[in-house]
Amino acid sequence: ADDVTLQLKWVTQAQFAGYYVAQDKGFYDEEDLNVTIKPGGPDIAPTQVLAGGGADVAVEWMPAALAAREKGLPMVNIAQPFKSSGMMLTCRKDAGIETTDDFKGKTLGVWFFGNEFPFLSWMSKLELPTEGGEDGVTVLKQGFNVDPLLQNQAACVSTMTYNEYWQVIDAGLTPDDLNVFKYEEQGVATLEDGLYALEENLADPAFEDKMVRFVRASMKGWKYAEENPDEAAEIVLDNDASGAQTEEHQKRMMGEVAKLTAGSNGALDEADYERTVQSLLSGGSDPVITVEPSGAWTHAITDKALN
Amino acid sequence: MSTAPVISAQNLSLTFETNDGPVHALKDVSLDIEKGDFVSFIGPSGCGKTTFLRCMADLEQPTGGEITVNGVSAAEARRARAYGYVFQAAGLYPWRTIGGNIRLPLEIMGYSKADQAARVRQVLELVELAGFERKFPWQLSGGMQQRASIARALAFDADILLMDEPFGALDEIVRDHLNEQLLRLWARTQKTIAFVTHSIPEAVYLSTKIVVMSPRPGRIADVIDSPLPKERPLDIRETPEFLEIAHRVREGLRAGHADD
Amino acid sequence: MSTAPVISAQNLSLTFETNDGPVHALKDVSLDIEKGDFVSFIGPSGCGKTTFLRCMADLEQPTGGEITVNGVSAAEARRARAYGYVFQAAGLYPWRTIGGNIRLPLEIMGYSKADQAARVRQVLELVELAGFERKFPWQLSGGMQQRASIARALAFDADILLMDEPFGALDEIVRDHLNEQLLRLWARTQKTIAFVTHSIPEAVYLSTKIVVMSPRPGRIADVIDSPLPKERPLDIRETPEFLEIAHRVREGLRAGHADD
Amino acid sequence: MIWLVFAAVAWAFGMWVNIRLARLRPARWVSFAAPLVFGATLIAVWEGIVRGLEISQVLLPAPSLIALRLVSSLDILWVDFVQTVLKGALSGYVLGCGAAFLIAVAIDRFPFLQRGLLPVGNFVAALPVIGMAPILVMWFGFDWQSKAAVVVVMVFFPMLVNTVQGLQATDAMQRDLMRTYAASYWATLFKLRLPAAMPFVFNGLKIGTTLALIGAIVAEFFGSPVRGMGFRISTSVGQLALDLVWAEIVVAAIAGSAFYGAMSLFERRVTFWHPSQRN
Amino acid sequence: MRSSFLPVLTVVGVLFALWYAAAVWLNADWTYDKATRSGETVTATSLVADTWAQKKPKLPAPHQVASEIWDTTVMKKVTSKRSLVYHSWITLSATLLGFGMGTLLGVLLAVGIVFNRVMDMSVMPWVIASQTIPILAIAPMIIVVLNAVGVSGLLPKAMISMYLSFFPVVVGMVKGLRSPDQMQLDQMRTWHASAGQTFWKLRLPASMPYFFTSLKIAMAASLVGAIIGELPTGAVAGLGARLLAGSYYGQTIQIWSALIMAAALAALLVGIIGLIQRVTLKRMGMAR
Ligand SMILES: Nc1ncnc2c1ncn2[C@@H]1O[C@H](COP(=O)(O)OP(=O)(O)OP(=O)(O)O)[C@@H](O)[C@H]1O
Ligand SMILES: Nc1ncnc2c1ncn2[C@@H]1O[C@H](COP(=O)(O)OP(=O)(O)OP(=O)(O)O)[C@@H](O)[C@H]1O
Ligand SMILES: Cc1ncc(C[n+]2csc(CCO)c2C)c(N)n1
Ligand SMILES: [Mg+2]
Ligand SMILES: [Mg+2]
Repeated sequence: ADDVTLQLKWVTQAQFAGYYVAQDKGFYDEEDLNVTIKPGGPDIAPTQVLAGGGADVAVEWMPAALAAREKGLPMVNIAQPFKSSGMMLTCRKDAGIETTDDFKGKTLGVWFFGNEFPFLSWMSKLELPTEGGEDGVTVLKQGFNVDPLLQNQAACVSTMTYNEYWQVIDAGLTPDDLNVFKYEEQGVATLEDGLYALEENLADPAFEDKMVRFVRASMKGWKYAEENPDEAAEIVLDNDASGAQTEEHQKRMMGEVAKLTAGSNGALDEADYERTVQSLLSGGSDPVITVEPSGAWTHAITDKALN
Repeated sequence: MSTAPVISAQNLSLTFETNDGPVHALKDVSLDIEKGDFVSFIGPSGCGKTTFLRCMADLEQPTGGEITVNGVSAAEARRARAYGYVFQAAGLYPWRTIGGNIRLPLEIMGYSKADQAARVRQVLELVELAGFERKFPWQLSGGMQQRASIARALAFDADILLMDEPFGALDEIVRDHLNEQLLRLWARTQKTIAFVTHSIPEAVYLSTKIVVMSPRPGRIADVIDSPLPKERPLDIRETPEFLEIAHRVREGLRAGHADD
Repeated sequence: MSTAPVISAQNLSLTFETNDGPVHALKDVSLDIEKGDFVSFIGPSGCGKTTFLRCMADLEQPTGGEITVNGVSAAEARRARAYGYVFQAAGLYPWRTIGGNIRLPLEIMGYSKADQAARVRQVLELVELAGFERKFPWQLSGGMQQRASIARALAFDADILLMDEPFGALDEIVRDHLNEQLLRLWARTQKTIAFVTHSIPEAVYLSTKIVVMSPRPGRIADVIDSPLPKERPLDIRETPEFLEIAHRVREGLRAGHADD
Repeated sequence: MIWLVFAAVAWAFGMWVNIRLARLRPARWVSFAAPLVFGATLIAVWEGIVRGLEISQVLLPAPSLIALRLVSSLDILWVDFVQTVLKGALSGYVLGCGAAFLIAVAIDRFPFLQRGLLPVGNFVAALPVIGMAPILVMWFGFDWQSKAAVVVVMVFFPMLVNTVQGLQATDAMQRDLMRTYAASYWATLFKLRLPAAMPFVFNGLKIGTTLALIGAIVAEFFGSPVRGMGFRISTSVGQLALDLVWAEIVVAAIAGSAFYGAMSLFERRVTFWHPSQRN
Repeated sequence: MRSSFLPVLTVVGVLFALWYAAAVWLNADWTYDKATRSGETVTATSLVADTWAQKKPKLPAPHQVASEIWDTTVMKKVTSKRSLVYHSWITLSATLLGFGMGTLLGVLLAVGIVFNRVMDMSVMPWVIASQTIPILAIAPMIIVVLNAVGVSGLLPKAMISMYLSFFPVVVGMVKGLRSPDQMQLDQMRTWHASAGQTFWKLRLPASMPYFFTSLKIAMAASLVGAIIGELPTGAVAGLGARLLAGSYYGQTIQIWSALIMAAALAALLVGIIGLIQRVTLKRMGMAR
């Protein structure tokens, strides 16, 4: 069997159910692959792991991938299981936020570590400076959780539809107490969890073939997970070595994730790609990427995998 | 005398517990020291002289018997700062200059700044260390360190002086000089002095009472009351009375050694 | 004598730099010590005796002049383990028992285990500390510690012995005993001994040569060759020759002090 | 290949220079030059190896690139320095060392505390600070206060252990002397125990300097305003701007070394009498 | 030993009282926050009851932590991924390995620094500089690089532990090895003891009080290192992973139980060193 190492963007959770299902259900075995799944974490940059040769393929968000590409790391999107974005800004009503106009002068929690790009381009679209002050917004580097919102340290925090939002709810705030702004609805959605490999590796036909089989099996996993969300969540729980995840949360997450993967067969939608690139290029004075990338994606793998 | 003894030990015993069995340092020692006495302790090495002095100073707890100082317990006397103590080793604090070391008890006892300076100057002269005030202990010779530690004990006013071989590391001339000075101080201030020495002439020259100790377990072999007058020029040491007492002390010591 | 001197100092000087100015510890000291000599150094406290001994032992670097030991530099002699040194303070290692402390140089010099044990036993007896082998230093009296440190220097075979006031903290009887033992050892082994003391009788009793030093800057005031025979019973100390030499030493010392 | 040879030659040359330096008479300039030469050697070797083995710049940038970045980003680095070092690390260091010192003295004072508080104190102080960091950020907010709190927790234990040990470092005769003066507790403390404890206390203070810096930086990983060295480092790793990451690390190293050096100088002045300082 | 029972109990008692009080104080905000949104009024008893029983409190009450620890230690099989014992063991093994390596490295460096002037002058400043590098920043890189060359599992974590623990050992041991006084060194000179002999028979024994103090700090640092090392390994297992996961999901009770567990581990390890210290120093005659 051929060895493939997959680097996830975050810890083991239903966000990556497709891969765990493919592993567990033997889809990778069927393709004669021996896949190692490495969970990520707060300080793991999948791009860096890829560069260091620690993984063959990584799950990454497109803004980070394109930024890395501009830094000279030739990452290529070989598949895009997530069709839509799950990012949103969750705000407290009692902090006085009803519309995006109310952001002015407020404190907003944002994820950094390569995840800040969509937020920055959104703010530049709203023409809100992020240096604080009366006319702008004060940005907090949000930690791992939604505490700043619960502790009233920020008016809004970044959440994912499938994860942090539910932590806010679990903590005791009700949807009525909150206003959410989905990036998807604000027209600033960027592509999230895609599969990336290094250009030079893809030049090798044997590697390409491996990726084809990998993507095929992974997509099979995703579709299985969409249809059997509870079973998928169980599989994820079985694979969580930290023993910290709860069944309730993972099942709910699987349900939400399924909504995001629903529209994708694995192949990258060129229109989505364009929208992401434009949004990143327009990042005001300090755009995430400065030139239109080329060769940042390929259909070669998905074309072969899906036929 | 009509007054109560300044130091009074009754059947004092002290046993150290060590890793290989108990060591009897003192056994049934009884002794009275009157006010104004100058008592020398002499005895073979390891016989318990230091231990006895430490009991008087409340630095060691006797395991038997009783000791009173100034009519109260040794502990109370210590808290009343009844005595000055010169240790067998100099024991100067390395982070203080010689002057600073001598000033130490004065600071603790709350003497005024001016008084401190005057006293430090005075005792430094007494022990012939003027000019070394600002040196650190490790910059002094062994004998000079010893003198500094004597100066430290003399700097403040205590009625009792406990001195553990203070002049051991000094040459004869300095020693003679300090002997004279000590006698003069004693005559002037009416202090009560307990003095450990290994020198028989020194013991005889200085004391009104000589306590000869014998070793293991430390006991008192002989107590000799000196018939010498209070006024003692250095050449008293050639008189027959002097030599006779010295002889008696030597005999006492020898007997103690034979015991061994 | 025809042989070269064992220790030879030529115009030796040593100045310490301290926080408040230089201290001249030795100045232009010249001295030859022949093989088999027993040389005593006597002089007021702080005159540079210890410093001189330390120069011989290569523990201090002279700032002027020259010193040779066994015909080679002091450093080379030290490396050849030419001497045993008894320090002015006992300086026993607190983590080793008395036996362990005495064994220390033997271990370092690679004596066999059996030899070590035999020598430790032997020197402990010599200094009358048999039975204290397994005690720790702080469980011993001051004099006993001093004796242990003498034993440590005698435990191994060195042709030269450098002793800095070894008997300062001992009573007369033990001191007499050790004086005798030391003389016997010296006669038996033909060691060369440099010996610092403050006791004039001790210096006269022991030495073939007495060096009287005067203080600041340390210089040699007098060198007295003793006419006493090698065989010296203790009562030689009452003979007129003895008293005469003692007198000369005393005069030399007094002169030095007057200088001060 | 050329670069690898360069690295080897640089290494050999640096070592040679330092051995020569060490043989010189000790002088102030030598004690400055030696570490500089050593450092320069390390940097040359690093440059040689990175270029020689063609290590990707997103893994380990060459020193020359880091230097360039350092110079061009001075403004950012300064802002971060103020936030992290001056506000976070320094205030936490003072508070943490001060508290540990006082508690150590209290522990030493009351046998009851010594028996009761020391075990418990050891336990509490052994809480891994990393775990404390998110909690402290939650309690003290995002700004430098929470970073200072993390630093307090971090420097506390080394300081406590060292001070307690130091306060017990007097010898029996020194203590007896104080007894003969019937010195009060405070007199004994100030005139004997504290001076004697100083060598140990400075051990704690010195170890604390580097811990304070690490603590302040690490705490920023768990939430921070958009400035600070820890913020910049974690953000830049995510952006693969490794040159900026290393520029921050260089600043941290310089700041930490200066901090440590200042403490050492201070130590030299206070504990000049200790054998380890007299050589 | 028995005499410390009452004092410890008292201190622990006071601590718990403070803890409960702090829990009320810190968690009250949220209680009021909830109440205002639902329009309830808060009484004193309901405040206390609520602040001691929140699901995600700012500061969990001791009994909440205790029951979580009980559930995750005694009530779970030790091989279970949900057992704290299992995670403690993973962290412990990395800690001990790193502590061993760190102590060794620290002692070796200290010996080099004390005996070799070249090392003293050139290495020490860089040892210090090395400690100012924020380890959490380069830990992921270390792990990535080591992973790339095929080293994974225990060793990368242990190396981070080593990196943090060797420093206290160097600082303490340099001081300790230099603590013999001039006379003791002079004695060694008179016997022309070799550098090795001076080391084994004088410097090393004299440094023992410093050594043990350093070891205690190094052990605590080593545990921190192991936990840091567990964060970027993908939060797979170990107390660090528990902390992280708890933190990520805002599970303060879980964080605290992992913290308490880690502290217990550290206290245990430090305690063992203290015990060894006491026995050793006593046997060396240095404890009076
Ligand atoms: N390390 C030092 N630094 C500065 N001065 C010193 C040092 N060691 C000794 N001295 C000075 O050198 C002089 C001679 O000292 P030395 O120890 O040789 O005297 P000594 O003759 O042995 O005296 P004693 O009989 O009191 O032991 C003294 O004045 C002393 O202050
Ligand atoms: N802390 C201790 N632990 C155990 N034994 C001790 C301790 N202190 C003293 N001793 C023992 O007690 C006995 C008496 O000691 P002490 O110091 O009183 O003698 P000394 O008469 O002062 O002798 P020296 O003239 O040699 O100073 C000695 O045998 C000694 O070994
Ligand atoms: C330091 C840090 N960086 C980024 C994220 C955000 N993040 C990265 S992947 C992902 C998907 C998770 O559900 C999220 C939210 C975070 N939380 N903490
Ligand atoms: Mg004594
Ligand atoms: Mg001397």
